[in-house]
Amino acid sequence: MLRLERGSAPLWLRALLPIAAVLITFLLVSLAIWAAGANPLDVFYEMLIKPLSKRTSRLEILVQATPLILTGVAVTYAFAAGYYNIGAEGQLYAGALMGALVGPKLTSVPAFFAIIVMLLAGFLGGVLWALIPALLKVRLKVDEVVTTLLLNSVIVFFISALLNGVWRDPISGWPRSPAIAESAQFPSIISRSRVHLGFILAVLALLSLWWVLKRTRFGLELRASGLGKEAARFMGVPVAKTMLTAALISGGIAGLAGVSEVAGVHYYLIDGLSPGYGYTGIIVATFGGLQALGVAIAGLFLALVDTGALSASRALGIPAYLGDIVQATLLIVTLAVLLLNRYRIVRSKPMRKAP
Amino acid sequence: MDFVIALLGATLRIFTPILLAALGETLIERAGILNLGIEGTMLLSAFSGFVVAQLSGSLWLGLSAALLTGILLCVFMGLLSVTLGLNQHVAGLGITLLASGLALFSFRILYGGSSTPPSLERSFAQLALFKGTALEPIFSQYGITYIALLLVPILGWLLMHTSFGLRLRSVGENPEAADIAGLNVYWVRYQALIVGGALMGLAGAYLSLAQLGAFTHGMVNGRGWVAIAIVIFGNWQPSKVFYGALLFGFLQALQLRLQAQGIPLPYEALLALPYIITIIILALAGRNASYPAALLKAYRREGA
Amino acid sequence: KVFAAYATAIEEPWDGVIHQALLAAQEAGQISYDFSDEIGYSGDMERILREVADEQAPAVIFGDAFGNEEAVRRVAKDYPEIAFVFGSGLGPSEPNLSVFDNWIHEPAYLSGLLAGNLSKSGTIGVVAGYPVPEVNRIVNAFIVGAQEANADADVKVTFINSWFDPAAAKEAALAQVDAGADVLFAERFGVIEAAQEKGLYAFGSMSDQNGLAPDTVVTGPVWHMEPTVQYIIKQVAGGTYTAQDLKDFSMMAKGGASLAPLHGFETSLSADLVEMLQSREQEILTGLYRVPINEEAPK
Amino acid sequence: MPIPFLSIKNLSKRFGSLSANEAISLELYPAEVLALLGENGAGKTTLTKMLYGIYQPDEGELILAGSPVRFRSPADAIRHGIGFVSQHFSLVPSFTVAENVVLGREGSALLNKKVLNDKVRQTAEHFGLALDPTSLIRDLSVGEQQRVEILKSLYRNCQLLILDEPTAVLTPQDVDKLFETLRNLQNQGLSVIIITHKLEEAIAISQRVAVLRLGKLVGVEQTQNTNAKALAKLMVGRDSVPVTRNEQHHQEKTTVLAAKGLTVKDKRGLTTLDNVTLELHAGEVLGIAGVAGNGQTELVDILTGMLKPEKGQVLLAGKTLDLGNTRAFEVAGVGRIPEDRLKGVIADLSVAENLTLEHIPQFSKTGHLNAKAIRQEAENLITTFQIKAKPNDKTRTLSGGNIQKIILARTLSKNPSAVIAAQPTRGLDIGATNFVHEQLLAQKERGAGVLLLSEDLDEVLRLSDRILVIYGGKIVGEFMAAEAELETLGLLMAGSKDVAA
Ligand SMILES: Nc1ncnc2c1ncn2[C@@H]1O[C@H](COP(=O)(O)OP(=O)(O)OP(=O)(O)O)[C@@H](O)[C@H]1O
Ligand SMILES: Nc1ncnc2c1ncn2[C@@H]1O[C@H](COP(=O)(O)OP(=O)(O)OP(=O)(O)O)[C@@H](O)[C@H]1O
Ligand SMILES: [Mg+2]
Ligand SMILES: [Mg+2]
Repeated sequence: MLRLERGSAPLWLRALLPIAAVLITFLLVSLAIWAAGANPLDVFYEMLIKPLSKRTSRLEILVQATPLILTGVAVTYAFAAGYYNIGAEGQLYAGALMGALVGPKLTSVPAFFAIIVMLLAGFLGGVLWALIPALLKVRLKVDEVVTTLLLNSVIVFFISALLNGVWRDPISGWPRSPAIAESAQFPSIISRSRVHLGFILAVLALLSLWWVLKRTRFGLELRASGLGKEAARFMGVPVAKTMLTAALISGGIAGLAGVSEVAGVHYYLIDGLSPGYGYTGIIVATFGGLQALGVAIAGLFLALVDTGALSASRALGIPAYLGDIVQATLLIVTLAVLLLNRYRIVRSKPMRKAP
Repeated sequence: MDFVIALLGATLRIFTPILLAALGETLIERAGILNLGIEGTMLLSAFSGFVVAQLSGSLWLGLSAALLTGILLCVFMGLLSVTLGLNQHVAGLGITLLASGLALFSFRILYGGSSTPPSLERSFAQLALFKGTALEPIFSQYGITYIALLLVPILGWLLMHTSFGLRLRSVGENPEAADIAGLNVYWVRYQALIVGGALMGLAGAYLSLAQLGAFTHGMVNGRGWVAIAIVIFGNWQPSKVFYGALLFGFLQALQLRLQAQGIPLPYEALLALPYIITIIILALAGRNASYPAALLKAYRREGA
Repeated sequence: KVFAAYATAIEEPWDGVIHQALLAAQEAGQISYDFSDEIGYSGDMERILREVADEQAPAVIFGDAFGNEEAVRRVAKDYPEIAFVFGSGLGPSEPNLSVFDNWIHEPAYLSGLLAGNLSKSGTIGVVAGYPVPEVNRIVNAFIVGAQEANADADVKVTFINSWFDPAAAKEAALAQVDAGADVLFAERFGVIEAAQEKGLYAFGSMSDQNGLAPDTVVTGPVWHMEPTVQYIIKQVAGGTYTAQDLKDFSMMAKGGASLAPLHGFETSLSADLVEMLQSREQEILTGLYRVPINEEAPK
Repeated sequence: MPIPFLSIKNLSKRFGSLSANEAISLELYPAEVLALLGENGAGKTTLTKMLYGIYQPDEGELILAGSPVRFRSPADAIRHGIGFVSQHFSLVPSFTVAENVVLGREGSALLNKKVLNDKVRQTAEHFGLALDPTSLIRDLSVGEQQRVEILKSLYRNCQLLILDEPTAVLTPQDVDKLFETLRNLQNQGLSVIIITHKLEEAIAISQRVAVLRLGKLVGVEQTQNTNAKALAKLMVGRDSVPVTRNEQHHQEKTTVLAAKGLTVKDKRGLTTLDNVTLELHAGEVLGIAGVAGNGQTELVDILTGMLKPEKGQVLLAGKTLDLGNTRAFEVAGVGRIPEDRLKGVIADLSVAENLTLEHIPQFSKTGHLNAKAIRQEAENLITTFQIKAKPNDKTRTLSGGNIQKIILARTLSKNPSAVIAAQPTRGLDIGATNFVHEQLLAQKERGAGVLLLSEDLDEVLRLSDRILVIYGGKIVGEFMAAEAELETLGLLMAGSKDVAA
């Protein structure tokens, strides 16, 4: 008889699990596709294969992956430290807001410095917005899940008030902030594409994540705090400080995601700048197993799903909401399948009755 | 005076779905589960209620479908968080994403993107109490509002004065003790999810079957997140949750009514107020906030 | 071959009107039509447009550029052989980006005229989404009409600050009713339900919404994209397409805007009123009367 | 021979490779008290948890009143008349006594508080348990909470009551009260299984004694036919309990670690540690003897840097330490072995990481980890301390003994001047225990001061040069180990006041 037992799953199984999650997800999603009157295989082809077959779409995946990787990295920093930052969305907006505040004023600044100022502004915005719940958590033990979630709504209201109030574009009347200076715009890094500096930022964020978690003392202390607070403290880790720092880094990187959308894609701040990148970041981080390589893969994969779902919906006439369904199913299935990570399969004798 | 009376009537209309959702969430959280799936649950319930009511021509069937949808989604939450023991935040967010996606996906398939929202021939009618008195404008509400109001003391009583409530609270405070006492912790948690899910379904039904008799995008528009804030605001007690929902409904109603009077307002500030108040309350209560002790913790019998 | 790219869901009335017109053209066998909706404002618009331009090379791409203005203009510049026809608050761009908008202020004015006559209390309620120019000019025209009918008319305007939240819209309308309004103009969904509940007259917007509540919805400004679509099809087929402002094709004179049919209200309204309305309509159609355009936020 | 109430047949339970219970067969009769004896880790708790449906046996069966039964959950066991009071109470602190007692057995859907309180009060009175049904659990003393636990089982009409180490946390008076209650229950026809480490207690209360060793049942005796010595022999599998005392008296009196006036209050404001002052000398093992729950945990927490006391200070070689700062303690040279070894390692980090995290500044001069040095260190320690693991293994996969070795290795290899060893051998088998003892004695030889806190009095006697007795949060006695009399120690540990120390 085969039986599951606690312990670590063997490596081959751990490697296979994400793939299994993807397969199961597609099996489940096929039901929805079939209900929409399309052939699931066609849909998966349009969604996952076709976008990879052309240069433009491949590069577009990188554009889409930029905010996803950044928020994924942001969430990973926090989650790995045992700080459940659900507020990457709000921190992203905070970064975008700072970018939009500073950006228009940089007209006479050389591009190099202007961009650095933008990055600092975005990072700072995210840090500031992350500071409130992080301090509440560390000082007063207020649950961060709830406060970060609530603060997401607060900043969206705040930005909406700005956009519909003092910032309303006087020419088009559309609610948007003044455009940032040209020198503050992120340059495109691949010719004839929209891939902008933000993508390099995302890659750097990934490298920082890998390096910090795997190679630095702070990273080890961060993981220790996340995996066992009390034991970490026993071993001399300054848990509260580590967690606070992780929360702020997380906020800062989410802020970078925001400023990168402002400076790399739109050049101004709008309502609905983010279709929930901060929340998708949670999916990216979870699906990526809170590791740099995993986050990279998850970010690219979800970007593929995002872009592919729109393309598939266009090509085959299925509602674009398919993308949401795929992402949600993938998240849930991944979580469930990853449970197996903690088990190993053992052969055991069947239950014997006493003589 | 008329302004105040009408304002209170509007407050009740606005607060009903939020109160119902928050009461459902209260029950579920008291049993130890944070259900962030509430926003999606409300939307899919509103949708399924609407579709069934339209296809069958029966509002009551629609209502049942909405309740059932709420229940099923919460049971699904239970499958993920109680049975499989997955991280509750992520499972809840996943359910919101999934349920919203399913609602809008099916809406498109069934109604083909019609640009006037499909609506029902007839939706639930209002029931006026205190007819002919000054209070009539306050108490001209849909039946579901009265149910919601009644549910406040009923749930308070249920939690504190019935064996169901005792058991429910015990699995939220110390599931191990409940297990040792011979309770089936999982089943008690599922019961909380079922009742809570029904309330969330009812909240969705209120929107599509009573208040509007129609379905469109943006039906729920963040009311689920508000409900979660209100549960904390209300310190996990139905009576205080009631006040929280009332405050929110009041601010929202006030905002719309003052606009109608031509008084310009920073409406965003009023809308953000409940969130900010909740955070302040949390900060003040700090570690004394009476979180159910086992909130967010999946129960596993050791060594089993 | 025609493609359309919508930032919002096609259930949203603005994009819905374009979608319906293109569907009709497809049904009539004039075009083959594909679309993408819910594209949002987060940078997907540019990608979708480029993908479509590269892969399908449609003759025309319709869409709305609100919130995606720069993206649309950038792509249009890169694909001069495709006709880009977009809803926009700004002007056309050479060589190939034409703009249109819902210039339904004329029927909105007519609706206001009727509303002002129908209101006994002299108070009229308007519930709208956001105070953006597209919305403002409709609301302002409605107010002009209402105040022409009744110089003392008090028109209350509420913005719900959301494109979709029917429950809030309904509540806003009820607030206006309590503030004395007895006729409502429903720029957003949810208002008609309030009017119906209170037994008041309401005016729909964007499409003929009488079907939602036949005894309640008197009429309302309706936008027709068909003239625009037909004009573009002809131009493109004839190879004469140029970038232009297609404003006129969304106005009453060219059939791009109209007052929704009265659906039997002709009989219940006073004959004088109906006659006055028709003559004013005629004046607009013949250019004798110009409805003022005011895009400032009302009040 | 009366008919057994419950027959245990060939019950086995494995945890991974470890056989916690092996083919245990035992009969339980009505109206008897059976004592279950065995060293730490012998499998006593495991056996009783199977009887209560918390663990599922891997093999074997239970026969109740002649027919086989399976308990898939505590609910099944309760239904069949089994009651269980675990060592760690499972009560809801925010509920009243009555609510805890009736939970799951409310009788009706509606809770009539008055009726239930009366019912609970009656049951309590009937069995002679003094309790107020309306008080909140969180306001009760440990002894009272235990009574609530017993009442819970009695309220469910249990026929067999299992108590896992009920006396470990009780004052002598409370133990007397408990035994009185148990006799009373026995007279009413109940069977009782009581787990204890104390032979005298077993002899005092039971009719029969069952002894477990290394998961096997090694003997069942009529209590009247046996004595403490024979039982001890059965338990450890040796002829006599060799309390080989430490003969070497250390001479020097250099104080390495001094604690002054340590005072701690718990959440309820009760003093759990009361003005404790002690000095640890170089080259000695100072044992702290006491029944669990008398302030040891607080003392250890302060001395390991985990807890900041209300009052008092800790000095190492004359210098005050920053209280509540674990890093400061480690840096100053306090070697720390935590009470619960799972609070000393992080199960999901690798062995190498757990071996170095405590000294991480040494392995990262610039903030960048020196991976080579870490690996080197890990390999060295693994060899020196005979840890059965590879540096990259997840610590979760190690056995208890090997986890304990990780902790020893990383602290002792740094030659600390003082070692705080709390429960260093709890749950370890004999081999591992000996290894730990050798290591601690080696530290002493080296000249370090070793503070040993253990619930195992034998261990304290065997290793210590000097012994302090802690009771009620106070140091109540001091002895040179060689001169300490077991009886006096026992009395002091039990809080008896008529002993001149
Ligand atoms: N859940 C578990 N998983 C793995 N091993 C376990 C588990 N519970 C107990 N063990 C192991 O089984 C063995 C027997 O443990 P048990 O708790 O039954 O001993 P005990 O006789 O009650 O000891 P003590 O006197 O310390 O309470 C020990 O080696 C213990 O480490
Ligand atoms: N709480 C637990 N949860 C899961 N597995 C456990 C637990 N405790 C022990 N194990 C596993 O059970 C096995 C036996 O554990 P145990 O600590 O009793 O080892 P042991 O054989 O007594 O070794 P040692 O002599 O080193 O203590 C180990 O492989 C360990 O991984
Ligand atoms: Mg035990
Ligand atoms: Mg062991």
